[in-house]
Amino acid sequence: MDVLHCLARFGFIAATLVTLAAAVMVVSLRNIFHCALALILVLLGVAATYISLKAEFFAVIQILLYVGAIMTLVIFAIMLTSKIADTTVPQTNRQSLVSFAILAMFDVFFIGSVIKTSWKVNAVTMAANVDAKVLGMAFMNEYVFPFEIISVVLIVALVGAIILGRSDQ
Amino acid sequence: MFGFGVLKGMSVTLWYFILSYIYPKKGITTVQYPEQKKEVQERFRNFPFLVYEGTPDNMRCVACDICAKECPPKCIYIIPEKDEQGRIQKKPATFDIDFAICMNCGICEEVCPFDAIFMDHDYELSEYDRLSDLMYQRDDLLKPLEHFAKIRPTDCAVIEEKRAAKGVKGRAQTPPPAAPSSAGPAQPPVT
Amino acid sequence: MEYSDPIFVVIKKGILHFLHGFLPEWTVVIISIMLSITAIAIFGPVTMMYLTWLERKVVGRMQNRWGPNRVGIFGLLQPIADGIKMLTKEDIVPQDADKVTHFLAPVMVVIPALLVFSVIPFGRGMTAVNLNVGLLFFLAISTLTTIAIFMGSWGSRNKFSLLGGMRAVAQMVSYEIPMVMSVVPVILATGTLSTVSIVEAQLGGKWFIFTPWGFFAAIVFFLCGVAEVNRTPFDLPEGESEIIAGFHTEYSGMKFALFYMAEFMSAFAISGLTVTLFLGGWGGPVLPSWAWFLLKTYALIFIMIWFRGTLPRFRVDQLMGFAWKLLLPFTLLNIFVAALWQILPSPKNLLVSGIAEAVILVIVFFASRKDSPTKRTYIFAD
Amino acid sequence: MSGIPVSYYVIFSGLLFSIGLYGVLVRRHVVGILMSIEIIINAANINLVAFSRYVAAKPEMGQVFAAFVIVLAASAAAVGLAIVLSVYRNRRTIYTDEINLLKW
Repeated sequence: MDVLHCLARFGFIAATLVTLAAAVMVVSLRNIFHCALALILVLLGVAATYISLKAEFFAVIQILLYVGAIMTLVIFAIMLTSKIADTTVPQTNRQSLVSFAILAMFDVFFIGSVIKTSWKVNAVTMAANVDAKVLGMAFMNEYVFPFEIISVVLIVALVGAIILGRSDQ
Repeated sequence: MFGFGVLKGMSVTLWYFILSYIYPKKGITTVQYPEQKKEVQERFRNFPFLVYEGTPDNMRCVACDICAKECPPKCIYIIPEKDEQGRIQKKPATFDIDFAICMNCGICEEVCPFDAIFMDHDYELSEYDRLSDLMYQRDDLLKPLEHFAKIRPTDCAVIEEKRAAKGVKGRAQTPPPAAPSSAGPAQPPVT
Repeated sequence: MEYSDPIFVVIKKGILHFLHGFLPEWTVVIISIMLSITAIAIFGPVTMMYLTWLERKVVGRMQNRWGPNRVGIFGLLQPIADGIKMLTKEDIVPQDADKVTHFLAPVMVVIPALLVFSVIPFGRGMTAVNLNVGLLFFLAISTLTTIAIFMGSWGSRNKFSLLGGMRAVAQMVSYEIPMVMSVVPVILATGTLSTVSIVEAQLGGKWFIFTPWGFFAAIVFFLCGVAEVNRTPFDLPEGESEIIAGFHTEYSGMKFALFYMAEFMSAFAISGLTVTLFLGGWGGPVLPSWAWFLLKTYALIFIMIWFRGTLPRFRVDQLMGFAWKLLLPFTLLNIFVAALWQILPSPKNLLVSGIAEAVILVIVFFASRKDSPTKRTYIFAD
Repeated sequence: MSGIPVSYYVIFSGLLFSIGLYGVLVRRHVVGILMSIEIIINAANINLVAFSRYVAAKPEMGQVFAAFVIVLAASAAAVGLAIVLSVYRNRRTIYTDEINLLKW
């Protein structure tokens, strides 16, 4: 079974690399529609990461909500707004070099500190099975108040979005 | 109302689906074309043909060029025959119809004063080359009078009766369904 | 009820047992996965090919025609002839098209259609992957089709394609919601998201379609499924009489065939999932389990084709109104009815939930009618 | 999965976060900025789920929070895109440096 573990690990690393490459494409491509497609790839890669963390339910929710709903919304908004395929318009402002340098420095320090830290791995949670039932119990018992709040927030946001997006009669 | 219209429509299609299995004669109305063919009606018209009586030499066409002039898409091309002295004979040497251009209007048949050109029933004329194969020459177009009598008996009887009444000599003397051996003399009609 | 393993499972087990004799364990695991994948990868396209044949046959019969009957006996080789024609056709890419997107879209549209087959229980023990979130997986993966269709429509650089793509996205997003909502009662009744467990909960004739909530939820789910795969009467994205061919206007040859394949495989998958959720899956007497599954699924596919042979296309406002004003409130209230069914004791719950269902149906129906657009008055047509 | 140490996930999410932050900083297109924000939110979510799996007291805690984050991201996207649409309708542009009405 060792080989299978190696394969799984290789698959995870490949998914990670693809996700990072797609993320770079999201921030660097000129055609905003291509950016949206790359973002879909990023979201699918993140879903793969969730699967490697044994959070299948969450991975599926990620695909259902992000790819199915939010990205559709984003693509609709892109379609409704502008000339998307016009590559002559510069898509970045003048801060690009500065921010790239700062963020690269941040990444170097961040990776260094993460590697140096020793993490205390909790063996109980490693083996625990978090399926839809456990999550549902958590939502309905311990976290029921934030759950209700968040649904109110969602409704408020949707009503606000409708009012904002409505064309003036 | 209440979606019952949908159910009604769906029951109709389901009924025809079942009918096509239990009683195909009524349930299926299509004709399996190359094997079965629908009878064409008598006044059906497709591309024209030239009539001869008896032998192919004995054609009714006198190369008067009226049909070529009247033809709306100008698909008929006629050169009259000439004898040794270069005098024009009352017979076409070349009679070409480009079936790629012909639009089956039947005007040539209408205007022909000699009842020499009629519309045919043959509709299976597809060819591989539209320039050469669909250009029908005089000899391709010639068909006996009996063919005309066979495909359009009513028209043929009326026309031949009229010709006989007008006293057109020669070619009209034989009744159409008769045998080709009793064809009239080979003299060209004087008109 | 006693079920023995279906023949396909026995064959697979035999192969694995044979290989286990001389191969290391990890290769056997990989080969086991590969066998399932291969089975699906063969089953999907073959299903698609014969669904095209079936559709043409059935619609032909409904329209007083024979349907294909030239190639082979009963026209059974017609799909192969079509395939050869598709493969040898010229592949046309518009000059201004977004080449990458245009190329990727047909590929992307087939992937989810094949992926969803992995969680459908074709028979006892014949599920490729028994995910414990199988149902959600199905719903999530089938939303990827939207993106692929939009990629194709945008990449074609054609206004009709774009219109078709926009219509497709709007329609799919709208029908996604009542679809998920109509599934919720089933999850409520079974307490699981795994398709295999849902089928096992319905064994012994306790099909959910025989309950008041299940009957209507099945209808809603099936209708939404038909809308999801863009078939008549919901085929606005490819409405031939309005926008040429919609999102696949600019596709020819094999790329077009891939779009077609995705549509038919999704149609099969949706029928299969309806069977799984409401019609007892592979459960049934006498016949082997996979035969029952295929029988029920093809019955639903026949209904889809029957729709196509009968119904005209929706208007856009009718389409959206149907989803948002009729189906969505009805499915939301249907969840309450299913909860009533769950908490009440057995003989009483049929009566109570049946009455509740009828009341809800009437209320929702009339409420949605009142808001429906007034009849058009034609100013110049009179 | 037991073979993958938690630092992999943390580094991955850190890189994803910095890429998203770069996008927020340099993008001119408003929808591009929104998409970069989505990347940042996803990076945070990976961290939540990974830590809840590896080091948290309860395994479902991080996933619950990640679900809340997804809902918030959805509302943010809805409101943000509605704002983008109304801004585009009024100003005919969606480039951030051209929307300078409130700038002095």
